[in-house]
Amino acid sequence: MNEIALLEWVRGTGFQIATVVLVAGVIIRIFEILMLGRKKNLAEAKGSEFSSGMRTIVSRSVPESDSFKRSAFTIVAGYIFHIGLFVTIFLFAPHILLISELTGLGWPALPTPIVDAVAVLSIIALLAILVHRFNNKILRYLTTPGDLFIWFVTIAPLITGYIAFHRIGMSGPMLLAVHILSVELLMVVLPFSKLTHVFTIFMARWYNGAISGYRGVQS
Amino acid sequence: MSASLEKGVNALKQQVDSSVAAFFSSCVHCGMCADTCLFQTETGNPASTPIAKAEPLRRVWKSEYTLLGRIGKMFGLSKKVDEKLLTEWETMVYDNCTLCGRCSMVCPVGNDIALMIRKTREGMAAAGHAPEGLIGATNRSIKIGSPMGVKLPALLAQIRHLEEDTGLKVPVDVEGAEYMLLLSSMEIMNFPEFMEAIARIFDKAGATWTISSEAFEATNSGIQIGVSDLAAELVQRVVDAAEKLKVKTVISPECGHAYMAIRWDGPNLVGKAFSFKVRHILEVLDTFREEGRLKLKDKISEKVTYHDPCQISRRGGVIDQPRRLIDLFADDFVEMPDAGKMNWCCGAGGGVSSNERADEVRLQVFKRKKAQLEEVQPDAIISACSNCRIHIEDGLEEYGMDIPLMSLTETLAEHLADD
Amino acid sequence: MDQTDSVIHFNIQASDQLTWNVEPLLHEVKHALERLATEDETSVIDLRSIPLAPGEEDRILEILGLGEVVARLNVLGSSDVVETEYSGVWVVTHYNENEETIGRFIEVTRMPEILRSQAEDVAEASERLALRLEDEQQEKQTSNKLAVEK
Amino acid sequence: MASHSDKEKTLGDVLRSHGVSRRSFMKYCATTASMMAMSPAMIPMIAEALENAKKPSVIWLSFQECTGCTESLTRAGASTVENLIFDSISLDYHHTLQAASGHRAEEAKEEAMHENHGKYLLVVDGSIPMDNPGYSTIAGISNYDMLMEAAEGAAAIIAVGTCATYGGLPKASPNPTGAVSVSDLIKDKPIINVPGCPPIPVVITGVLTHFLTFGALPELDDLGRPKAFYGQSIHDRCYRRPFYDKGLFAETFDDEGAKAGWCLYKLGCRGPTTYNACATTKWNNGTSFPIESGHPCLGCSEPEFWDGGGFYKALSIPTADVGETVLYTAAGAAAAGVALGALNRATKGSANKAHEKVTLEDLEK
Repeated sequence: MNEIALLEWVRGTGFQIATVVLVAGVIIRIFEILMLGRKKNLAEAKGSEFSSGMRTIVSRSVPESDSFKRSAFTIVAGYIFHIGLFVTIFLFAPHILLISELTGLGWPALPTPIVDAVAVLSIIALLAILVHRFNNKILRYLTTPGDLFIWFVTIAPLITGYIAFHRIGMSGPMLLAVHILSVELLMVVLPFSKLTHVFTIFMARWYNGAISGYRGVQS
Repeated sequence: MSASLEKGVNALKQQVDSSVAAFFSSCVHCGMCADTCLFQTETGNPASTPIAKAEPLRRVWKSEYTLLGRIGKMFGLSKKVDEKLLTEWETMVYDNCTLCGRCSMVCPVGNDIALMIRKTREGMAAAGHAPEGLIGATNRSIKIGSPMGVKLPALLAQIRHLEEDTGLKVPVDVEGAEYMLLLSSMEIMNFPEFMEAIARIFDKAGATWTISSEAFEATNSGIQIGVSDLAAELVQRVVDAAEKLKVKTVISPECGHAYMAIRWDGPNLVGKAFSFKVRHILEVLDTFREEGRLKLKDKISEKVTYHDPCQISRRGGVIDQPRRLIDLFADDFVEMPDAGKMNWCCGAGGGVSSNERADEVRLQVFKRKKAQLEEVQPDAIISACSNCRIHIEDGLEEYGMDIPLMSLTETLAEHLADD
Repeated sequence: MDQTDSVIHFNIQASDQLTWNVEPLLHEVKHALERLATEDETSVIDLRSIPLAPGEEDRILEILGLGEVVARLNVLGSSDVVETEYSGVWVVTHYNENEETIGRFIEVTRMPEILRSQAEDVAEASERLALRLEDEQQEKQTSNKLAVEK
Repeated sequence: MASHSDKEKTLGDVLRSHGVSRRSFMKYCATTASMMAMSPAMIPMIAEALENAKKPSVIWLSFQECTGCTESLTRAGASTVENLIFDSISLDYHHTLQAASGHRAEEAKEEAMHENHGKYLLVVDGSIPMDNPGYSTIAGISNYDMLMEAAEGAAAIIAVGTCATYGGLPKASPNPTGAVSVSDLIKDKPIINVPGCPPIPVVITGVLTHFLTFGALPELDDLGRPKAFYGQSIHDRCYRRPFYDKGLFAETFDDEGAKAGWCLYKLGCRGPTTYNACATTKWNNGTSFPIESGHPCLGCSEPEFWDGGGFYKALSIPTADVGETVLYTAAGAAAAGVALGALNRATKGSANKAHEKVTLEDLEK
């Protein structure tokens, strides 16, 4: 297979497979989780489940001050790479083209040099996170081989995207093919790994807020 | 698989619901929960990381309730819950967690980790992996009616003493009273002043109240050990008594988990909404204050601080009431850092105080409270949980500190206006 | 460039620096000129090897300007060899038979090589001239002969 | 066509006898070096090598093609020297260009092949049909047979145009003739691929010049293309690249961005994945190249460019039409999700059923 054929495969069949797995996986996981259901709370309510849940979905993005002091690195590095992923995925012109082609939705892109700088920052943040994971006693204890795999799956599109944009090391089609392939890997892995937090975070935060809010405490 | 292990795994299967599934699906192993847990910050033990404590429940969720886990199980690849795991995890789940729920407030993906550990205990207990101390307490609760083995005659004796000493009346089994008071065994045996305080305040406020001779115990060891069946049995006793006496409101006394047990878990355990209300004593007192039925004669000048019992404030929703009440009698009130819903646990809740095996670690983690107290330098500490109170006194003694501890209700009673 | 007129020009002004290659290139010329002055080292820059936007090449030529020497060569179509305002900086432009540009170089030298008479051509020219003179002589002899015969 | 008396002379001799001056020759060397992206410092070396090179023999075979490649070459407006070297001196057989026809033409080919066995260059344009040899024949000989015969004695083969290099249009889906490229068939000869539809003409003469200058094939990339011409992508050499870097794109062919000459990425430009010299060599004698004329690069010199999705779809857009797939997937997944959810409920239901009241005895184990 020459590199153009590989590029055509990842833009065609490969993308199709990845999309199918992603869409199917996300839907299956959502049913799998939500259909388990939750018992109705029979205690007299002191607050609203729904609105507290919705509030927590937002408020949990702002770290509580004591834990910010204690987990500053995790929070700052985490924020950088999450914002970085958002910017590089959703505000880079070629990506918006892809999204608008698939969904019909489009929005203005950020200037490319900004996206580029953000990508570099994200890569640095993710590398630092990996180092931190190995150096921190607690994280070493928690870390599974799966975590390292997911770290790789997350940083790969950033790195391949960066070198594809700057055209380092490989031919254009190969760079693009490898980049798209790395994204397809991410798409396939997402629904079946801890990356599910991309969508289950909304459920988890809502439940947290609802459970707490029912008792009159905004979590 | 032994019969008891099977029972434990089955109990874990029962505990998984959509919230648990969403929580486990979302965990990214960021480790932030560790930084919020005093059992981790004060011991440095990575195994004390809150989310790691729910590992048995996670394994059951993964292999029973996820597509990938099901496939893995088919090929024998899933991680199993076995005796070894439960033995290893027992000390983490019971000795090194007070279910304080601080982690649940911080987890960036929103996992209610305390709930997950609470659910894990259901499986541990059913599999026979609960600590001796808690088993004993549960045994006494079910068989005698109190975890400390306090029987009705002992209570009646205390009431008699009280009535003789003060001339106040403590109503027992009065049908149609507005309030039915529950008491923790500690309050009966160690802090009888509490009952006296109630009698004074309710007398002044003109509220009718009673104690049931059939269900006076507020604590619920079934909740702490994690056996819903037994917890339900204990709750049912209170429900029966309250219905029999036709009271409007059941009062949970100054005890954290007792409030959680009867206020929030109770109806769900017995599977029926209550026909009466449940209120914490601080909520009742705050209502009296609001209605002008609680008048004080003087204020104290000492610098006081308030220790939030986790199950009453963070997990129970009673946060502002104690502060409003303290304002009635204290001029110099200072908050500890992270007060309110982010308060640090004393280190002995969630059954830890009943578990002798955890004596060492609970004193070790008290260092957090100690540090907070050192920062604030109060002349006195006010709290609203007998369990916190006993443990803090223990801790202060251990670390050679001398700060008096006061019950909020009792302090209010001491400063009641005479009119 | 003659034929740029036929190219769609969009809205680009000659001063728009699209590729940012104009200035670095002129700096390169400056350094080459310094080397020529101090070490007598010559340099050639192929303008085709550098991506330039429409108008940028004109901009470069405009800055270099027109100097003292303008030569037109008639070789396989024509070629222009022009010394710029800056002595030692030459612009050599090759055209094909249709007067279309097929190459443009900036040469930093005292004399572009192509302007010199080439050894081979000189050798061939002297042969050719000798032959020509022989022819002339022969012709003269022949006509003399004829005159004598007359 | 080359006259036989030229055969033993050096190229320098031949050129001089055609009245080409040294200056002309130097001009040719300079422009050739420029086109081959060689450093101007190499011009004297090229000149000397060419001067002393032996006259080459070139045989050109055309198979399933449109003659566009030949058109491109003959319209090249190349210098006289170029024409002399390629057309007049070297080309022994080219059935479109040669004067001879019929048997005479075939004889000329046979003769050239025989006399220069092992030394001639074979140029091929067009793809070779493999489904049925009758799809394309010359003088009754199938393309395949003719190629194999001519290739046998060739020093090297230059596959010209996208058809000869990658199969091109004839090979585009559904490939009705079973078309294949030269390199699909020949494995034991050096092959230089000069893809493009059509290829840039000077690349052909450039390769020839290189072969004569250095006595060897130029350096090739992994698709067999001369790196001198195909070493950099259109994108990397494009004068509109700064707009790409800044994120300034034409959205349509007639918007302000298009008029301002912004990057054509969004209009489907294949520049980033296309390796060719258009951006520097340019077309129509250096007039411009497609992007300069406001049209995105089609990627005509890359494999399978006909089947690589719409020309006007940006590179980041998948070629697969996933819209419908997603719809079916979502429906299927919803059904599977409901089934799995029901399975989960059943698991939990049976756990609830299996539940035996936990007693004090259980705690003691």
